[in-house]
Amino acid sequence: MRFAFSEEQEAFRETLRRYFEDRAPAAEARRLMETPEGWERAGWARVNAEMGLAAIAIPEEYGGQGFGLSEQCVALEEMGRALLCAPFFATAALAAPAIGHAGTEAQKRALLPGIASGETVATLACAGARGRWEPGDAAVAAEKAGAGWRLHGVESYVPDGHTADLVVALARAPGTAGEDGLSLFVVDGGAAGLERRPLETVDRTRKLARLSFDGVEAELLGAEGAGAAAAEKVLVRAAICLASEAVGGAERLREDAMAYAAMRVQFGRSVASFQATKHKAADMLMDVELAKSAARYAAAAFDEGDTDIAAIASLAKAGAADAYMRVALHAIQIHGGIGFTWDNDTHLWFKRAKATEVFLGDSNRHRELLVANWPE
Amino acid sequence: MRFAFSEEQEAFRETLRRYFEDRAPAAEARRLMETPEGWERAGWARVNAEMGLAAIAIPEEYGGQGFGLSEQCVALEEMGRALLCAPFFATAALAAPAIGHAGTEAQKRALLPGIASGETVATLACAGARGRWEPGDAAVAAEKAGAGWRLHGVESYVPDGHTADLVVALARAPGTAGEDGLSLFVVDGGAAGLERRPLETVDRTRKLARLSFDGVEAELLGAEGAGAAAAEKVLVRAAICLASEAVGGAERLREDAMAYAAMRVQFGRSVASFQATKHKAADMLMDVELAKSAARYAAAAFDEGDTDIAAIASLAKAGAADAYMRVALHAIQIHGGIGFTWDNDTHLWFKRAKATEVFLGDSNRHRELLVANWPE
Amino acid sequence: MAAHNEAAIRAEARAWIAANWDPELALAEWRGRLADSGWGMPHWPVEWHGRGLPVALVAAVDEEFERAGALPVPKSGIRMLAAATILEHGSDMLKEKFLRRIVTGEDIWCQLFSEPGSGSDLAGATTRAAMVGNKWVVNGQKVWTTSAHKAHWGLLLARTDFDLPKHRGLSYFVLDMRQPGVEARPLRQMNGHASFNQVFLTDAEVLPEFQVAATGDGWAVATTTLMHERRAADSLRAWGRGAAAGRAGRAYDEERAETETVMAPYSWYPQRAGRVDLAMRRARETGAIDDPAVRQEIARLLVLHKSAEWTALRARAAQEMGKPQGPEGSLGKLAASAVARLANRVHTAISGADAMLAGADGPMDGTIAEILVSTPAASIAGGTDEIQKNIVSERVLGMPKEIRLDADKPFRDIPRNTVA
Amino acid sequence: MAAHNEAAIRAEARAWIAANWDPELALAEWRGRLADSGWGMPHWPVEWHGRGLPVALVAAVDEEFERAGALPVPKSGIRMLAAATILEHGSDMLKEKFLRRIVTGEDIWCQLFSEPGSGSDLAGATTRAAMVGNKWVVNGQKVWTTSAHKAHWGLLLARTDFDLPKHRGLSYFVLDMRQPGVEARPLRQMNGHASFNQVFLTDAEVLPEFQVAATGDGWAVATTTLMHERRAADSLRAWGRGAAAGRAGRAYDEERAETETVMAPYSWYPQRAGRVDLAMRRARETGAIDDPAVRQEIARLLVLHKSAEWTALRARAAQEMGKPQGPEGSLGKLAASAVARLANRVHTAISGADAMLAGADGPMDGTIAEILVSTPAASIAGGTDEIQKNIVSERVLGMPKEIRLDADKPFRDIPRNTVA
Repeated sequence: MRFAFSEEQEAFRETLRRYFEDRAPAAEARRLMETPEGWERAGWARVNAEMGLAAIAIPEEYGGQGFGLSEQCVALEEMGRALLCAPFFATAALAAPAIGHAGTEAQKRALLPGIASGETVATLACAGARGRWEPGDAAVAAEKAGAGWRLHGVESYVPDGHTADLVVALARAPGTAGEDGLSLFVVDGGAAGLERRPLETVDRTRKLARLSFDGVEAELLGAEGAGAAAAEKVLVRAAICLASEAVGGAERLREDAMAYAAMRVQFGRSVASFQATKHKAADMLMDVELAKSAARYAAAAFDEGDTDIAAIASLAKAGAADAYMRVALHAIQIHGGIGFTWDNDTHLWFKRAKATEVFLGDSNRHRELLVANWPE
Repeated sequence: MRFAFSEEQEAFRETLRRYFEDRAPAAEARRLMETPEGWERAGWARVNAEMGLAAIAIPEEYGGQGFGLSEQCVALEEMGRALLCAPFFATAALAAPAIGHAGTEAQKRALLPGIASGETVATLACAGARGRWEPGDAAVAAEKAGAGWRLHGVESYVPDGHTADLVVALARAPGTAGEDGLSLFVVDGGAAGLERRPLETVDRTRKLARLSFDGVEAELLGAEGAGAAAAEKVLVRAAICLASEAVGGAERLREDAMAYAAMRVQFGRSVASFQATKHKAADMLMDVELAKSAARYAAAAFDEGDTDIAAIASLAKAGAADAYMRVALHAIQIHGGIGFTWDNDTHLWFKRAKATEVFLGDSNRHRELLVANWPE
Repeated sequence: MAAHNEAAIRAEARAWIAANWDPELALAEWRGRLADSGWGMPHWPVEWHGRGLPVALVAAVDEEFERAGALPVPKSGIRMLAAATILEHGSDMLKEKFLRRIVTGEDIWCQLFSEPGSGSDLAGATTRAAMVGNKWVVNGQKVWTTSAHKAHWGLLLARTDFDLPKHRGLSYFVLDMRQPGVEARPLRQMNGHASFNQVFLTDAEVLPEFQVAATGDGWAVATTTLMHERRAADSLRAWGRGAAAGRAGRAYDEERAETETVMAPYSWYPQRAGRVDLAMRRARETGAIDDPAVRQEIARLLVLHKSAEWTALRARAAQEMGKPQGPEGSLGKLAASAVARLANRVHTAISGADAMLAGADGPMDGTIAEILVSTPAASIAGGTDEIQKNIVSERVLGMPKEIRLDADKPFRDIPRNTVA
Repeated sequence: MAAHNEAAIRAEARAWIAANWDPELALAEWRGRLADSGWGMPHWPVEWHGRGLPVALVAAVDEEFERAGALPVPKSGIRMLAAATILEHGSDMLKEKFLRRIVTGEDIWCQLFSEPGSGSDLAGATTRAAMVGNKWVVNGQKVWTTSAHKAHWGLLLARTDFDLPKHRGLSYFVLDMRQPGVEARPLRQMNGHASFNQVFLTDAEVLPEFQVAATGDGWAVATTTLMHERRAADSLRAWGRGAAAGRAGRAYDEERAETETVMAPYSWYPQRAGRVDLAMRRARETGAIDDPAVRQEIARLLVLHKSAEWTALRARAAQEMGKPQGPEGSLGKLAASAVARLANRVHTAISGADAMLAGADGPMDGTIAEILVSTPAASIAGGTDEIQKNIVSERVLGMPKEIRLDADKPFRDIPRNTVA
């Protein structure tokens, strides 16, 4: 039964919602999005101390809480709802799973506890040359250098890439092609030869960076040549995370638009009394609830080791990204001119929805993956 | 100026509309669609005697009226509006242009006058093996037999194929492939070895047939090997014809739906007073008017010899076919349960819209052609 | 009985089934036993062919029947709407006359609510019932009536007072369909099927004791019928694959035959829903799967379809966990209509020119053509998308109701449709 | 003059231009000549800086100016709305004071209609104008005002009576923007631009002679302004590529400078419309053209865009042939909004991950990003899609008007928005 949320999960959701309502209002997102980092060490430390966010899905033996993706996605729905400005996605949805899946026992023991505690902020660089998050596109070359490795090349669209303490990067061994010869590496955020340029983004609440590797010292993460498979698995999982975050954001937009329509009058009538508004509201509800079902189903399926998880994850991501954008457009429309102003909060979520359309691969690509991986 | 309809054109449109309202009401379509032929010699003869429909776009030297595609499309809009059950499309939009474009002077003199007068009902068989109307797909083989030719193979989806006096068929010379080795041929509808099986169709108001050629005697139409280019040109022109017919049908559906909504009351209010109905009405109007502009622009562009006509025709066809279906769905929806009944006329046009979606190639294909042929 | 112990109930049921069930029984005989013992409708009152069990325990009893392969009473169809309505509002005489026969399934029932002049607006019924001498005399026209031509009894909503506001002038009757004043004509749909009837009532007669509840209370009674309708519609789909499936024995054979008759008018319902199950298969068979544009459309359909399916699962899970019904529960119909609309497009794209062909010439012997001309009903039947969106926005989201101009006026002063 | 002979008018114009035009003139000086001769606004009355020509002949005069390279009076912008309104409803004193200055373009004007509390519902204005002593004293808040911070004069719609129904309690004023009671604050939009202002009116003063038409006639006057607004908006796009383009000479230089200032707030309008012109080019440059799914989306955009463009052509053709305006004329705004929405999707699909990047890091130096965050305004600005669809269905299709609850009641009894 993939929708049997336990009392604990529901309680966790409630706690987080109240917590973010209190600690991460839109005003806080507006403050942080104007900083070059986009988040603050102090706040990130506090949210982890108080809520243990980064630790949720990390096994207990590595200092985590040992929960599954379902629990992490409860948190992601709430973060998407609050538009929390924090390096959570990069650290807990991308880097930690990569280390957990690909790393050696020793590497997990060395790296995961710091991530779980929130001390180590990490990210994953694997968008590839075309920005399609296809491992075969890996844009960084790895060359053996004595006992270690050195990386050369450029990776872009790296979330929190300019502020991460630790960068997991996918790189290719010389003379290999396609999915062969790819490995994951761990690089220190401050390593020599690593240039990290923050990028100007449409969605200012999640910063992206361009990382140039110029002979940067790197540690092989896990087995050599196992990078493609590992990255695939991590990206499938991350697609479900992004879908969950989108569902939370879309629901917030839907609720705010409803609240606005209810208090706004036009031609002497509540805006909510116009059938056009009512039918938009029904469409938005359908978009949010269907996307929510898919995202939650996908998370549970992942936790149960469903063999069709690749298809299910792409379904959830494409569905949630498209729903998020449709809801965001309706939300602006229902607000009217006000909804197009900077001071109204709607655009903050609209821009996150815009980024969600293409981050980790756009809907066209995920629909292709869905059909390609469809069991029947 | 591609929208400067002359007084004559407008008068012609008005005359035809009144004529069809009087002679071709829906009841007449219902009667004819239940016959195996789908049309009647007598009626076809009368409409040509009184309106000269088949002759419109045939040059005067071949017994026609010598008008252009724009004038023929005025007639097609009105026929689509009336859902006229007649072999017009097969004869005047497919076969006649094929003969006019590919035939030798002698062949035009021999064949076109009979078509112009309405005595000869003709059609074109070139849907190809995959039913995509791509000349390269030609499914009939042509072999030299003494002075003449013999055809072997099967062509399907041939409009009025089982009732036509004359069949123009695209066929391939042995050992050729792609667009090479294709020629157009003229076959007598009653020729020996030609098996013509009427097909059961979703749209009963335009019959289709499957033609099996078993060594059928055929006359080469024009030059050998020029079939692909000729068929291309004829199909581009036919796409504009179909778009025009669709525009007329869509407008009829729109107007009938509006009339129904205006006289129907629900919850003590006119159905037309609900904002959902009003906004549907605006959407339908936009669909119809935009498709109308594209179809009329395309017809004028064809008459002016616009070099981008292939792209423009595909644009008009895809636009009109999609608009027709959207309008048909809205029309049924506005009628409610009544609109789903057999006795209500809406489904007659809905089914024509359904056939229009795929006849001469579906919208996905025409969108591909549009981009492929786009000038910029 | 005071407390109901599930284990005890199961044991009781098992024992009774062991003592009474025999697949070689005539179906009528077996259902007779179910009616007399109360095991057929265990949640009905003891005095009316039930055992007074709480609804929560019915599932347990059903499981015992299933385990034993014993045929349950079909819990669906109009007859069950009749039972629910009569149980709640009917006189003892009506209960006496009908409830047992409903359990045994001797009679066919139909519902006479919708009228040509009032589509989604059931309370706008204009069929008139007037007391003439000592009988109600009914005149008017009903529509969208399933099995009216075969029915023995009809659940009739008629107007007994045109001077009261629309919801207050209605009354509810059980109409004898086998009388001269009742004429049922088949109503053909655009897909060629005739699943419904029009019913013409001309001086049709109803004895006073066949009225359900008091004059003017018709709308309240009709609401009860409608409440049960959705549930019935759901279980209807289940009916086909019932306990009888693939089993040998007289009772099984007789129920299979009955099921076939009952299900016949609904043979096109799967096509109306769009047959998403066929999409990938057809795409592979036709080679359309190689067309990237078609793949995109198929994927869109799968996203919508599975998300809707999972939303239904989520609603059921919440229900089973005893949580308050969330919004996800009210979207099924709208989602189904969106799926059907998209499925039509997908099957058209997959079939290409073949989408023009029907019957034996059409893909899958006409099944695809039936999809193409049936899905438009998905956004109309059982409440149009527009009505559904109003309901969702008003009841789920608490938005203002549509402005109505017909609530308080005398019905005769409200503009209404004239039907040819 | 009685009959107007086009050839004669052209000759007259040519002669006057030859005698007066000199590209080295100061712009103000040249426009002064246009105002005094009446050749600047030839369709205006002779007594008010015009020549009383029929509107039909204005095009001919414009052509003569074009041929000679002589700068015409910019026929757009709020100042022309002011002129049209004052000409139709203003007193001679107002005409005397303003019309010449409008032709010469000495003043900047702004429009004070919209309010935070009444978006599409202009007649719902709550800004209050009360006669205190011998002056009107205005208090309230206006919004969506272009150039308010630079304007000398504002066209003000304010409520002078809260006891009359909403459309009857309004009056119209020309407000001096350079006074202590008027504060203009920039209103930043989600795309970062601040094309508009909010205007706070705190005991702002208007002398009685600056009222346009009688107290209570404000809505009628505002309607005149609004009628001319659409036309102005259209020609505004033309303003940029004016006669001055690429020519040397003092007058040209001065107009170019003026144009730049006037057009500055509108630099993002092309992006708001979706920049369809970039789609194919970008698709080829990025290689997205090789993706069949993207090709489908581009094709859908081209179908919609060209069909809309040709619909506008068709409307103009009908107009030029003197035919009655058909429905095609009223769909431009709705079509443009559909194009913009689709274009946003297409540019996103073409740009892929780059769609996340803005400014110098974004495709085309941020132009694509500006499209992505600007198109939502296309379905709102100048009347939302919902309002447009109401207008089309009511005025073009003759469907019933929305039920209004605010038509006849005293304005103070109508529910309205409270603005923080």
